[in-house]
Order: sequence, then structure tokens, then C-alpha cells
Amino acid sequence: MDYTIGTVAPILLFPLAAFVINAFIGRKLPRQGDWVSIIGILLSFGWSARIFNDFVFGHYSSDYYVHKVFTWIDLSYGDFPFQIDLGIYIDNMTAMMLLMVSGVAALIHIFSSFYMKGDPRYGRFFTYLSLFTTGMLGLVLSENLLSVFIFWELMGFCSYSLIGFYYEKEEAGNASMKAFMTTRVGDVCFLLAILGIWSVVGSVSFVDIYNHLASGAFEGQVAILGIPLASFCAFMIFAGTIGKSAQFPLQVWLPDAMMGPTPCSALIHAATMVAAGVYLSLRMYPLMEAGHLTTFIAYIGAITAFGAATIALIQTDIKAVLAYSTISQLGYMVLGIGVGSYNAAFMHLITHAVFKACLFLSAGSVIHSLHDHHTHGHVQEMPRMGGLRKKMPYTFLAMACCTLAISGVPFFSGFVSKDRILGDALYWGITGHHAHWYQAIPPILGFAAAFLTAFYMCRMMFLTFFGEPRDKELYEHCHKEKLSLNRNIPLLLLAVFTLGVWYSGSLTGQGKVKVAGDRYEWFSTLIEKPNTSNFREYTKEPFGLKDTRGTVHFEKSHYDPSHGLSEEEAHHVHTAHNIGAGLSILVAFLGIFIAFLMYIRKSMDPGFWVRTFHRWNKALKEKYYFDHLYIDVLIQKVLLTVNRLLAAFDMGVYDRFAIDGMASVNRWLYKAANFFDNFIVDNSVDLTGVSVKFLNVASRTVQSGKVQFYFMVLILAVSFYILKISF
Amino acid sequence: MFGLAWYLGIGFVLFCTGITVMIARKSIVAILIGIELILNGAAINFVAYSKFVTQDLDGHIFPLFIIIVAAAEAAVGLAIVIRFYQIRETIHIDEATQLQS
Amino acid sequence: MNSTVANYFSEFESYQKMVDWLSGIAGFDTATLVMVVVISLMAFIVINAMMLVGGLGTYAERKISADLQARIGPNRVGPYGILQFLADGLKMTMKEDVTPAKADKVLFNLAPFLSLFGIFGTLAVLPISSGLALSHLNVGVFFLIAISSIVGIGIFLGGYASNSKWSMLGGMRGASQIVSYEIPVTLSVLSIVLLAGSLNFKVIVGGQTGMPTGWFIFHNPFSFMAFFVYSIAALAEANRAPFDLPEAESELVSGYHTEYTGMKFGIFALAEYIEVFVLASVAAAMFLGGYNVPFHLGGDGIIGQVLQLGAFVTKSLLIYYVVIWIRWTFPRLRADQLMVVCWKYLTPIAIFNLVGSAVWLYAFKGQSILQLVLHSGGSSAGGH
Amino acid sequence: MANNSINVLIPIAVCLGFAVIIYLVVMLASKILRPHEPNELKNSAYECGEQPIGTAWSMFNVRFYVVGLIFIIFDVESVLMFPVVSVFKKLNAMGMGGVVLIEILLFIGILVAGIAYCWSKGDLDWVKSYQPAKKK
Amino acid sequence: MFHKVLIILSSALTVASAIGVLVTKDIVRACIFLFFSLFGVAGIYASLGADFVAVTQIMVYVGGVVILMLFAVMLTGGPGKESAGSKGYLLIPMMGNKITFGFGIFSGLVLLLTMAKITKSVIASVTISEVEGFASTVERIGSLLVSEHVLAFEISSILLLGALVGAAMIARPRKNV
Repeated sequence: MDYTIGTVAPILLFPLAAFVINAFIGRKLPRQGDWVSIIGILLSFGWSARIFNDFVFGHYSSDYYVHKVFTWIDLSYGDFPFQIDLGIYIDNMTAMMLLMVSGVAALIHIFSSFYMKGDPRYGRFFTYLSLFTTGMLGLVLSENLLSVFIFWELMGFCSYSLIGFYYEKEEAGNASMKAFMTTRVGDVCFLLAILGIWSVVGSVSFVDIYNHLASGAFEGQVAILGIPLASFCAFMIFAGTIGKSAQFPLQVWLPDAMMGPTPCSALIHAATMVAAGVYLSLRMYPLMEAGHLTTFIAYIGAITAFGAATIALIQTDIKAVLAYSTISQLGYMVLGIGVGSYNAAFMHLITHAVFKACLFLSAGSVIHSLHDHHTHGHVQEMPRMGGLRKKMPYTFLAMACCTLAISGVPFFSGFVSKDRILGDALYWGITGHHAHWYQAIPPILGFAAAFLTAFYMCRMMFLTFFGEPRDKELYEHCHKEKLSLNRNIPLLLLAVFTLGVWYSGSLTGQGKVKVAGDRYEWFSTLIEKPNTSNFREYTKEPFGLKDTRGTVHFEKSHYDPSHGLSEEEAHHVHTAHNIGAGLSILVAFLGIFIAFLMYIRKSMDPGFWVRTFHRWNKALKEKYYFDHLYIDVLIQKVLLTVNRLLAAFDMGVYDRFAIDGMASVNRWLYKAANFFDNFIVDNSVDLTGVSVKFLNVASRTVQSGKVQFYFMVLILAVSFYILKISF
Repeated sequence: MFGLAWYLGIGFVLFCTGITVMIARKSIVAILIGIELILNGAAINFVAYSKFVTQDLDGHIFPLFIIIVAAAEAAVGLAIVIRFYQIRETIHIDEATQLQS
Repeated sequence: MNSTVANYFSEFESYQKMVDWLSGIAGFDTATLVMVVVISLMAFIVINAMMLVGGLGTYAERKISADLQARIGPNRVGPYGILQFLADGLKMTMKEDVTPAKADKVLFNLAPFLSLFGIFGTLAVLPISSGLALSHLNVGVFFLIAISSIVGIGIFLGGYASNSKWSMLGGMRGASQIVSYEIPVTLSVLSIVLLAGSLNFKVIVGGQTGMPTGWFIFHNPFSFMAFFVYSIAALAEANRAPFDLPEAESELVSGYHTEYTGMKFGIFALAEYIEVFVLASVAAAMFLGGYNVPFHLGGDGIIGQVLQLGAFVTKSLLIYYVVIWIRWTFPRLRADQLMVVCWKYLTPIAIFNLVGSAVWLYAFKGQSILQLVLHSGGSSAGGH
Repeated sequence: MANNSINVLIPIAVCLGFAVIIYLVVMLASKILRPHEPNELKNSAYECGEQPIGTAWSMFNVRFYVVGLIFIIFDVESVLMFPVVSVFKKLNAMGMGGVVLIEILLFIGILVAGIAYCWSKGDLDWVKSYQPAKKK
Repeated sequence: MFHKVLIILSSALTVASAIGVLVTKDIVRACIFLFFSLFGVAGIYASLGADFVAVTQIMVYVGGVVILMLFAVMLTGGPGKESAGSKGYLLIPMMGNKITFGFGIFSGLVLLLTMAKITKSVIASVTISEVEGFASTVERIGSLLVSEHVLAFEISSILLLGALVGAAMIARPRKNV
């Protein structure tokens, strides 16, 4: 296959076409057009599989990439270049992401046709799913930060819409608003990072950024207050990750996002969109390194992983457990980025996507079966479940696989990836030569979180599927699960892919290469940190035309198993990995064992621990008071003060300045003088009387509500900007 | 006398008048009128540049599309104004504050 | 193809000599000045002729209606009462000019002017003959449609400025009717422009012949339909019966000019009658061969021009007669029927015509149906 | 005096000028000739003898606006069609007719969708109550 | 000679009417001033040899937009009610006050200076030519619209469709109002 924009674009265009069709005529189609979306994503999956095949089975070099761009916006004037390109950037990571995203999305589409059946907005759900898939695939294919940002926002919108899908419920509306607003913080930072990068590179293409990083263009650049520009940009991009991937301290939106339908939680808030933040940080990894941000990242990741795991301990809502476990696992990925475990972080992204999607779908399957005839709602509370193993054997099977995977039990995918992150963290923070004392905490938190993960996941399993049914009526009403195409097949397929063999084996024949010791993994031979120094110049191509460079020849190239490490270092890494593997197996089984004792054997009383740590319990129940912090303190106090100040500025400075400065200029036009007192007095009365409510107050703070005032400020700013650049 | 500068000047005056109308007038319809003036000021520049600088007809296409967009904009904008009036019984711009809180 | 009447005259030798002579006297190049003078003279003639047409229109209206109703009609002033319109005009000039107290005075005075302005703009591009037309602007028909839409604003303002409920209703109705029916008119004109391949009246008329076989109305079935769509829509655009809702006496007293008296009312009426003539002459030019004289009698010389003028005026006046005839034949439409006719019948048909004409032009390489029939007969005989 | 010079606009300017002049002359003439005796009754708005209450500048039916809206969309459409249609014959003779025809059809088709939408939503019915009730 | 007269007349009409829009209190009169201003702009286009654009200006703006605006004014309670809001600072007259006008003049001056600075070099490099190509603009615009700018041509129809559907939906009378 020729790799041109035209040949790759269909990946994106199939779901987009499905979206357009469903958006406009979906309601008229049979089955409300769900098949359009499913066919679109399946075609897209096929296309992705083709690319994956070419890249992974045909070509082994980890630094091979396809990069095609065309000029989108050209506003160059003279020697002032201003060009924005769009294009594709495909390397092994992209290929794997494409396969993962389209595959998981396809299965979730199919599952949705079961789960959402009978919903009054059935067709609209698929419309959103298609749009979302478009956004995610586009983000993965993007070759520059700007188009990443565009798709990023597109996904944000879809997430917003899907969280608020049941907009009749007030909580759903609030949750969607909360998610949108919280991620907005990160998005704004991301935009700032784009601007900062643009100011140095003059382009936002990944390849250009890598080249400029290699040539040291960022060195000596200062953003503001002596902060190096590289650090600034890295931090801002990472802030985008924090927002999108729900890292500490912006993790508050993700649990609330579970208000959406379960398939959308599976797709968006577990498998793909939240992983997009991690993906972005991976793409920008060289910048993170150049900005000396890795320690910070590791800390954020470790804190998130541990903190979310602790909150998950006491959750009773099955989806909430999964939500916190998602945050925790994303924390692992970020920890992996921070400790320099690049390919392990990416691998965990992939494995997590698979098993977490499966977990969510299984939870969806469980929830869907448990119909409360009194409230006419589905039951999500684990205390009312129990013993469902016999009722839904397939769901149980799938969920068990995934639980083992996420807990880090050997021979499952989670072990393969998490163990390597933990091993690298161990090496980075404790056993390595460059480890400082302050780096010791993240690995410790990581292992603690691994223990907690195993514990709470098994707790969830035991509460749900084992023991005696605690709500008999509910149990009786639950139908026995039959093997059906759109319910169990996606689950079981996903469950199959939670086996570790897919990731650690030697699928491609390339696994004979030794990786840091004596293990064989195809995955790590294909994914490597971007080597910023070997990126070539690239040429632009006219959109849709054939690739002028001819067919891509995939060649097998040699792989350097040492990753450029010296013999001694490699040995240390190996040792650390061995210790890490042992430890993680240990903590995993320990967690499972304790859960077993607590919830199966009942020989340990959970209530005892709750009573003993009742303060902690309360803190966990309140999610460490983050919502209070944001709503009561930050918004109610801080932003309200800022609001008042701005209002005072609006009234006092801007009006007075204008009056005193302009009074004599146009006296003949001034026919409203005696109204002006009213203007000031009433205005200030009105504005001080304004009270602030909840979240959307944030948007009010910078608004006086008068469009014309904004317009004035805008014009003034533009005037002075033109003044500045022209004189 | 009547070179490029003249036309740019006319366009500029229209533009500034439009901006002032947008800021000064309190009726939403008047603000839309101001937008029309701004658009026309810009369109004059296109035609003037096409005559005096580029000497081709692309400069005639742009005002054409500006006119089209302005018509569409006026249509939608006025529809919003009418709807707003049905809800609030006024077209005073400072009353349009529902999105504020 | 962008000529004016002055261009036509400048081809005569004496014109050039006169220009040179005048330049010699004045000491600067008087070509433009002479041109303006020539055009002004011609325009003066045309406009006066039009005002005559407008004035005679009122007379003709009454006389024809009387004829249709088996009455006599005006017969006192002049022979057969033909000077009646002069008497009317004199009366209107002498009448008191009442401005309602609550009216917006400036706009009240502006409204008749806008009507007049829009109509006089159209006269500049009226193809009265190949040489004597004031201007053969290359966007002629487009300009004509555009400038005549000012009349709608005049009518709206007339209704608005009076600050009377009848007037306001009439003005709103009139404006919305005029703008609505502008669409079928424009689309019908477009399907002829498609056949002619130009917006210039000279080319459009030049694409037809003096004999009905070459007229665009008989070019293809679509242009035949377009003629009727155009005619109906033009009636409505000129506020003529049966579409005279803006001045429906039984509902709205006198519509948008209820409050107008004296010569301002006269100007509204004049503009309306001229507009009818203009639309009739556009129909003549677009569909009925315009100023083409059968067998091209008289050539392009002065005699030919006069003949062309005669042909053009004859066709226009015939249509004018039909317009008056329709007025006394059909009952007035209801307001809702008016809109339904425009948007649900005329506009879709006009769009269909436009598309059909385009397809026809593409399929048959621009041949008319007559040529096709003749040609196919010939070709089948030839055994192709 | 080249054919394509700006002077082709002279007749238009002259005609518009005549409109101004004639209007002024007529107004002036009637100002001189006419009597001028206003009184309150004469200057009140005509309402068939009733006393006018309030102003006429009140709210109207929104359907007027919808009609104006559809008009302006089609107005703009015809503006775009004019140049295309006027070169269609030439391009057809040059052999580009098919492509241009498709473009025209696409353009018109999209707008027809608009009017079809308005039709189906009842925006084209002037007063809905006059229409026979729709079957539901 | 005619050229200059045309330019001066249309420029004067344009600018004077634009200022009329600014200072008049009555919204309907503002619409009428807008009408004259746009008519003047059409004259300016014509003086630049852009006959088709000029006529388009008349057709769409003068015959369309202004009518639409007048309709909208009449549908929003006419000119009478809008001079004041209901309370407080909204009571100031709708034509703005000296802040707004002062601001307008100020930013106008700033913009004028900067624009003059920016365009100075361009203006200096211009060769003033005779009015050219008055004859064939329509044909050339038509050809451009179906060849080079065909995408804009088609997309504009989608824009118009969107505007039609959207505005009709917004303006459609509803039962609960």
C-alpha cells in the first residue's frame, strides 16, 4: 500500500461518514442507523489492521515512520512564514494505537447495540460514538500538535455529550459540565504549550519539534520569570495530559463521568480518550526530557495511582470502582513516562485499554441484567449483587480474566506491562545509579498501588460474582445469560486479548532478539523513545495525490537490544526488573489473598478496618475533599474575589478613565450626561448584588456580560498589537 | 487623487464607522447594521487591491462571497434577534445576559 | 457589447466632427461632455415617453376596463377622453399635500422617491432598439432586476412612514410580496440567460429573430413554461391584479399609499405603471424577440432603428394590454394563496425550468426544438 | 471612447439623476401650487373615521420574516447562478458542459433541499389555520 | 471626468450615510442610511470596474438585507420601544454615550495611523492604470466560479442551506410563545 494521505485518510473518513449519515438521516434508517456506525468502524478496523500488518509484521525498525503533510493554511507574508500543515504521521506506535482504538471501538459498538437497545436516543448514541471514533483516530494519525488539539477538543465535545447522554437526570448534566470544564483547564494549558512551541519551532509538527529539540533550539529560551521554555512547554503539555487523563489534581471529573452509558464509559473514559493524554505525553516525551520534567511526572503518576486506588477500596458502585481503577492505571502509565519506561508505558496503555474496556463492558453486562422492578432502574450497587457467577458465566469468565490481568497475575497482559513499569520505576528510583533519595517514593507508591489494585479488583469480583445473592429479588429477576453475538462475543474476544502471550511472545519472529537480559518481546523491539537526532527532512505533498516517493519498501532492519546502554547498566536494569517482577507478583497475590480472606472466607472483617481507620474512611468517601476544595474554596472564595475585583476594575478604572480622558473629545455627541450617574450607581449595585452559583461561576468571573465591552477590549488589543508590530 | 489610497480610506472609514456603531448602539439590529458596514469596508479593499495591485479577478470573487456570507449572517442574526425579542420583549443588547449565569 | 446610445451615434461622421468642433471652441476634449449631453437627451426622451406611458396607462386602464365591462369610460377631456391623464396629473399637482401628524416626515417624503428611483434605474438598460437603447450594459438584465428591487423598499417605507395601520399592513404585505415574487422572476430570467449565454440585453435579443420561430419562448418546452412563470410572477411583482394585495381596497383601504395625497401619490402610481411597462418590455425582450424586426427590415440604419423601436413598443404594449385584461378577469388572491402560489408553485417550477434548460442546452448543444425537429427530419432522410 | 470603459455607466447615472431631478421638480411645483391648510383631523391617520389608537409600529407576524429569509437565500443563490449560467453556453461549446452542469445541479439541489425543508415544516404556508389540518 | 464624478459622489454618499447610521437615533432611519451607504459602495465598486460585484451589492444588500432588517425591526416591536432597557444602566439612550463614541474615534485614529504605516509601501508601489476590463467580468467570474473557486461555490450553497434551515428554525413561531 502506498502510504499517502489519501490512502490513510479512509480510516478517519469511514466513521466520519457514518457520523454524517447518522446525524442527518439516522432516524429514518432501519434500526436507527446503528449498522452504519458499526460498518464504518469495522471498515476502519480493517484498514487499521492493514497498516498494523505492514508496520509490525513487515517492518521491524523502531525508528521507521511515514510522514506526509500538505499545507492547510498559508498566511505567509514576505519573510514572515506562517504555514499550518495537516498530515499523517505513522510509526509503530501509531499503527498499534490505530489497531487498538479501532478494534476496541468496533467491539464496543457491537456491544452497544445490545446494551443501548430500547433507549429512546439509540441512534444518537451511535452518532456520537462515530464522531468520537473519528476524533480518536484522527488524533492518533495527526502529525502535528494543532491537529491533535483539534481532535482532542472534538473528543472532549463527544465526551461531554455522552456523559450528559441521559440529560433528563440533573446529575448527568452536572457531570458533563464538570468534565468539560475540568478538562478545559488542561486544554487551555495545552493550547499555551502549542503557542510556546510555535514561538521557537515555527511549526507544530512532531518531526519539526524533534529536530529542533535535537539541534538545541530550545536551549536558552526563557518563557516567563526565568522558567526555561522547554520546561514551560513540557509542563503545559503535561497539564493537558493531566486534564484529559484525569491525573492528580484534575482527576475529579472521571468518576462523575460514569453517569454516561456504560459502553461510552468503556470506550471514552477507560480505553481511548483518557489514554489520549498519555499518548500525547508519549509523543512529546523528548520535550518532557528536555524540560527536566520527568521526576515531576513520576510523582504525579505515582500519587494518582496510589490515591485513586485507595479511594477505589471503599466504593460500592461497580462503575465507580472501575472509574477509580482507571485513574489509578492511568497513573501507572504516567509513572511509566516519568521513570523513562517509554515502551512499557505505551504497552500498559494498550493492555489497559483492552482489559479495562472488557471490564467496563462486563460491568455493563451485569448492570444491564440487574433490573430493579421497584425503581425501574438498573442496579449498580455491589452490596445488592453477589452470586451472579451462575447467572452469567460468560461475563464472569471475561471479567475474571480482566481482573487477573489488571491485578498483575503472571501470564496475563497486565502483569507484562505493569511489571515492567514497576521494574523500571524501581531501577529509576531506588536501585539505579542515578537514583536520588527523592526519587524513592514513586516506586514505593507504585507497588503499594499494585497491592491495592489486586485487592479492590478482587473485592469487586467477589462481591459481584461470588457468595450468596444479597438481594434475592433482584437475583431472581435476573435472566440466565445466553451466548449472544452482540453481548458476549465482544467480551470474550477482549478477554482473550488479556492473555499475556499476545504481548510478550514472539509473534513476529522478531522476538528472538534479546531484550535487556534474556526475555523475548516483540513489543519492546518495535516501540522506542523517539530518537530526536535521526529525523530526516520531509517533503510536502499535494493533498490526495499519489505519493511522489513511490511505494514504501518495508525492510527488516536490525534492532539494537541494548537500547544504547552499557553492559553494566543493562545488568542493573535486568536486576531491577527481576526484583520488580518478583515484588509485583508478591503484592498481587497478597492483595488477592486478603480480598479472599475478607470476602470469601469472611475471616477478616472489612468493618473492623473501616472502624479502625474511620477518619481515613471519611476522607476516602469524600474523595480526599477535592470537590469541596474546588467548589467551596477555589470557586466560591477565590474566583468570587477575582470577580469582584474585575467588576471593580470594570466600573472604576475603565469607566472613569474613559470619562475623564474622552470627555472633551465629543461633547456634542454626548446627549446622555444626566443618565450617567444612573449608569455607574446602578451598575455597581447590580454587580455587587450578583451572587455566584456553583460551577459555571468560573465562566462568569471574567465576564461583565456586556458584549460590547468585550468587543471594545478586543479592538483595543488588536489596535495596540498592530501598533506594536508596525512601529 | 483617486488611487488605491482613496479607496482604502473609504473602506477604512466604513470599517471604523461600523465598529463604532457596533460599540455605540444598543439595539441588536443596529449592531448587525454595524457588522454590515464593517464587511463592506473590508470588501472595498479587496476590489481596490484587485484593481490596483494584483490585476486579476480573484479580488472580485471575495466581495461576492463576503456579500453572501453577510446575507447569511444577517438572516441568522436577525432570526436570533426576533427570537430574543419573543422571549425578552426587547432587543436591547445589555438585556442579552441569559448565558451569563 | 457594452455600448451606449452615444456609441451608436459616434459611428456617424458628423458626430465626430461636431465633437472636434466643440473641442476646438471649448479648448478641451469635450467628448465625454457631448456624450453626456446626447445620453441626457435620449434619456429625457425615454423618460418622458415612459411618463407618457405611465399616464396613458391610467387612461388605458379605465378605457379598457370600460370596454370589457361594456361601458364608455372617460370621454370628456380631449378626443375619446385621451387627455384625461393630463387632467388627473394637474389635479394631483394642485391637491394639498397632507402629511399625517404622527408620520415620520423624512421617510414619508423619501418613500415615493425610492419607488421612482428604482424604476428610473431600470430605464437605462431597457433594450428599446439595437442602437437607440440608452445602454447595453453587460450585466443589463441582472442590473434591471437588482435596481427594481429598490421599489420594494419604497413601498415598505411608504407604509411604515405613514404610521397608519392600513398603510403599515399594506407596506409589509407589499414588500414581502415583491421580494417573494422576485425569485420566480429571477429564476425564469436565468433560464433565458442560460440559452442566450449573456446578461447583456443586446446579446439576449440578438440571439432571437424577428419571426416567432426564433423567439426564446419557443426555444424549448422549459423556456415556454418560463415565460408563463415569468408573466405571473411579474404581475405580482408589479402589484397588479390579481396580486394587488398591498392595495386591496376591500381589506386595506388603499394599502401603503393610504396616507399619500397629491403628487406623492401620483409618483407612486406613476412608478407602478412604469414598472408594469418595464416588466412587459423585459418579457418582450427576453421571450418574444424584443426589438427584432421580421426579415431584419431596415438594417441598422436610422430607419431600421425606428422599426425596431416600433416592434419593441408594439410587443410591450400588447403585453401591457394583456396585463390590464387580466386585471378585470381574475379575482384577487388571498394573502395565504399568494405565498403558496409563489413558493409552492412558481419557484419550484422555475427551478425545474432552469435545470431543464441547462440539461437541454447540454443535451442538444443549444439547438431549439424547431431546429431539432427540422434537423432530425433531415438527418433521418440522410440516413445517419 | 472604448466600448468597455466606465462611460457605459453614464446612462444609468443620468437616469438616476433624472429620478432625483423629477422628484425635486414635482415636489417643488406642488409646493408652490398646492394649498396648505392642515388641521388636526386632516393630519390624523386614516382609519375609516375611527379615532386611531396607538402607533402602527407594532409587532407583526413572524412569517413575514421567514418569507424574507427564504427570499434572501434564493436571492443570493440567483446572484451566484447569474455568472455561472451566463458562461454555461460558452463552456458547453468548449466541451466542459457536463462538469459545469453537475456543479450547477449540485448547487441547486442543495438549495432545493432547503426549500423542501421549509416546505415540510410549514414555513411556506402563510397562515397555517387557513390550510386544511394535516393528517397525523 | 465622469469617473471622478462617480467616485466623489459615491464616496460622499457612502461616508455620509455611514455617519448617518452612527448618529441617527431611529433604527429604521439607520436602516435607510445603511441602504444609501451600501448603494454608495455599489457605486464605488462600479468605479473600480467591478460591475458584477456592484450589481450584486445592489441586489443582495439593497434589495435583500435591508428589507430583511426592516422586517426584523417591525417584528421586534418597531422603532418605538427600543430606546431604553428596563432598568438601571440600561436606561441610557440606545445611541451610546461619549465613552463609546470617544472610544470609537480613538481606536479609529490608532487604526488609521497603523494602517497608513502598513499600506504606505503598497500604495507607493501601485501603478495607477486606466479602468480596465469592464466588459468581461461576468464571464470571467463565471468561469472562475466553476473552475478555480468551485469548492467555495458549492460550499456557499451549503452555507446558505445551513443559514436557511437554522434561521427558519430559530424564527419559526412556536406555540408556547
